[in-house]
Amino acid sequence: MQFSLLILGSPYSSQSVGTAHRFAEATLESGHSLYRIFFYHDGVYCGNQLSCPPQDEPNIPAQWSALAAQHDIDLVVCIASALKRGVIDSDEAERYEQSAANLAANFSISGLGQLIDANIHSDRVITFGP
Amino acid sequence: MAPKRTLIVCRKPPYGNALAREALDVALTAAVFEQPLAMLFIGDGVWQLLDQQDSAGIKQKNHSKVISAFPLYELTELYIDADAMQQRQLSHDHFVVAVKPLAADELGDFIARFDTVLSF
Amino acid sequence: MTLHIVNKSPDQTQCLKDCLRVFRPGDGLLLIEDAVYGALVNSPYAALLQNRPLVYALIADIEARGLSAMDTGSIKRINDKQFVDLTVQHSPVQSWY
Amino acid sequence: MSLIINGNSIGTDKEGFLTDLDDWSEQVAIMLAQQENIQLTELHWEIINLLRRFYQNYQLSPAMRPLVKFIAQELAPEKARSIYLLKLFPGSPAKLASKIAGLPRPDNCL
Repeated sequence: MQFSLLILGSPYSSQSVGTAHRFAEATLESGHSLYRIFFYHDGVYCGNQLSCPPQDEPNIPAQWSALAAQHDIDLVVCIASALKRGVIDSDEAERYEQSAANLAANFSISGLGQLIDANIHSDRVITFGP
Repeated sequence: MAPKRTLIVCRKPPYGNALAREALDVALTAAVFEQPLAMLFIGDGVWQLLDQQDSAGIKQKNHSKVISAFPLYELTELYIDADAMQQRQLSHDHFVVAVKPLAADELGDFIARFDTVLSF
Repeated sequence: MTLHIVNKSPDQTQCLKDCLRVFRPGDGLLLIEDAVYGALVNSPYAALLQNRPLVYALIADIEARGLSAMDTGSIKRINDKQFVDLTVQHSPVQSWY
Repeated sequence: MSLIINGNSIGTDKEGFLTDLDDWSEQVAIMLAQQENIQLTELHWEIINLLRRFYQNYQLSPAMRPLVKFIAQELAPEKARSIYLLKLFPGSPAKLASKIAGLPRPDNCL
């Protein structure tokens, strides 16, 4: 089956981000595929590559990046949620004349249409609430 | 591909948490992409529908104004938890759009008719 | 049949109560994260959840919270892969938080 | 980026959307339109004013479909067509007209 995930929780604040990550790994281990992981609401902080956790805690943005690279999964942070929370890629940084960008590798920044598209193309969309 | 029947469930009151508003944005986007969509307001989510909201004082965008645009986006499949309405002593006159009431014993069957449930 | 996923403890939010209002015979209910406290037989909410078929709780969350040795009665403890299986077997899947 | 009007500088982003929506005036609209090579006529103003009303009512910058529906409701059915809007505001009419009308940048749906 093809899955997409909707992630709403903030990394390091809500366990739900970790639950979603374990769920993502378990879907792949069970032979399913992940079409897209859509980060919305505070979930967009998962795309902040400037996260600097202590060495004995997971680097959550890096974990998602690695999972995406390994399994070719589309990681999308919602542009409307992300920009106002200061998660921004270089294109948007230029558009809004910001001095830096911080979107983690293998994430892209895009609109809510990508969530609608994920729903169309997936057998299941599972929400991980904050 | 067959269109998927999608339900957005709104359980949060407006303003206290951005999720209430973000659910509306998902609905507006689905409408722009011409995807069939219904919305169900349950529990405290029914407070979202009140007219007379004036959010200028808290410097937030007005939730009810966005909901009042729903007919222009052809978002007309709007349902409400009749029990939650009754508990809060609300009537349809209080609401900014027309919503169809669902009794407690109808809610479960109603939800099960959809392929995807996005809950906010 | 719908799968309901609840992630908050019953004392924390209305979500378990709201979920059970729409729950139908044949639906599945999965308790994750803080919701697993509701799985205990000694929980004040046991009457709502015990002896219903198709109620599950995530093992990792039970273990993390030091509840492994406590009685979860009729509630089935499942792992992450079984969580995935539940979402395959049910449609739609609704999260309550 | 900025526009200079009567010696005052008015901030816009790189695409010409106003930084502060309160800066909008008819004169600002004329200048924003000029940047897009549009000479505003009465027919343009009709749509611009309607867009401002749309925003006042709904606090949204409309997508094409709801805008067309709103025009049908408020103006005339023969103007409620994307071809008509494309003639006045070539390219992406809802976005372009919203910019000239001093509305926020529409949420990027795609």
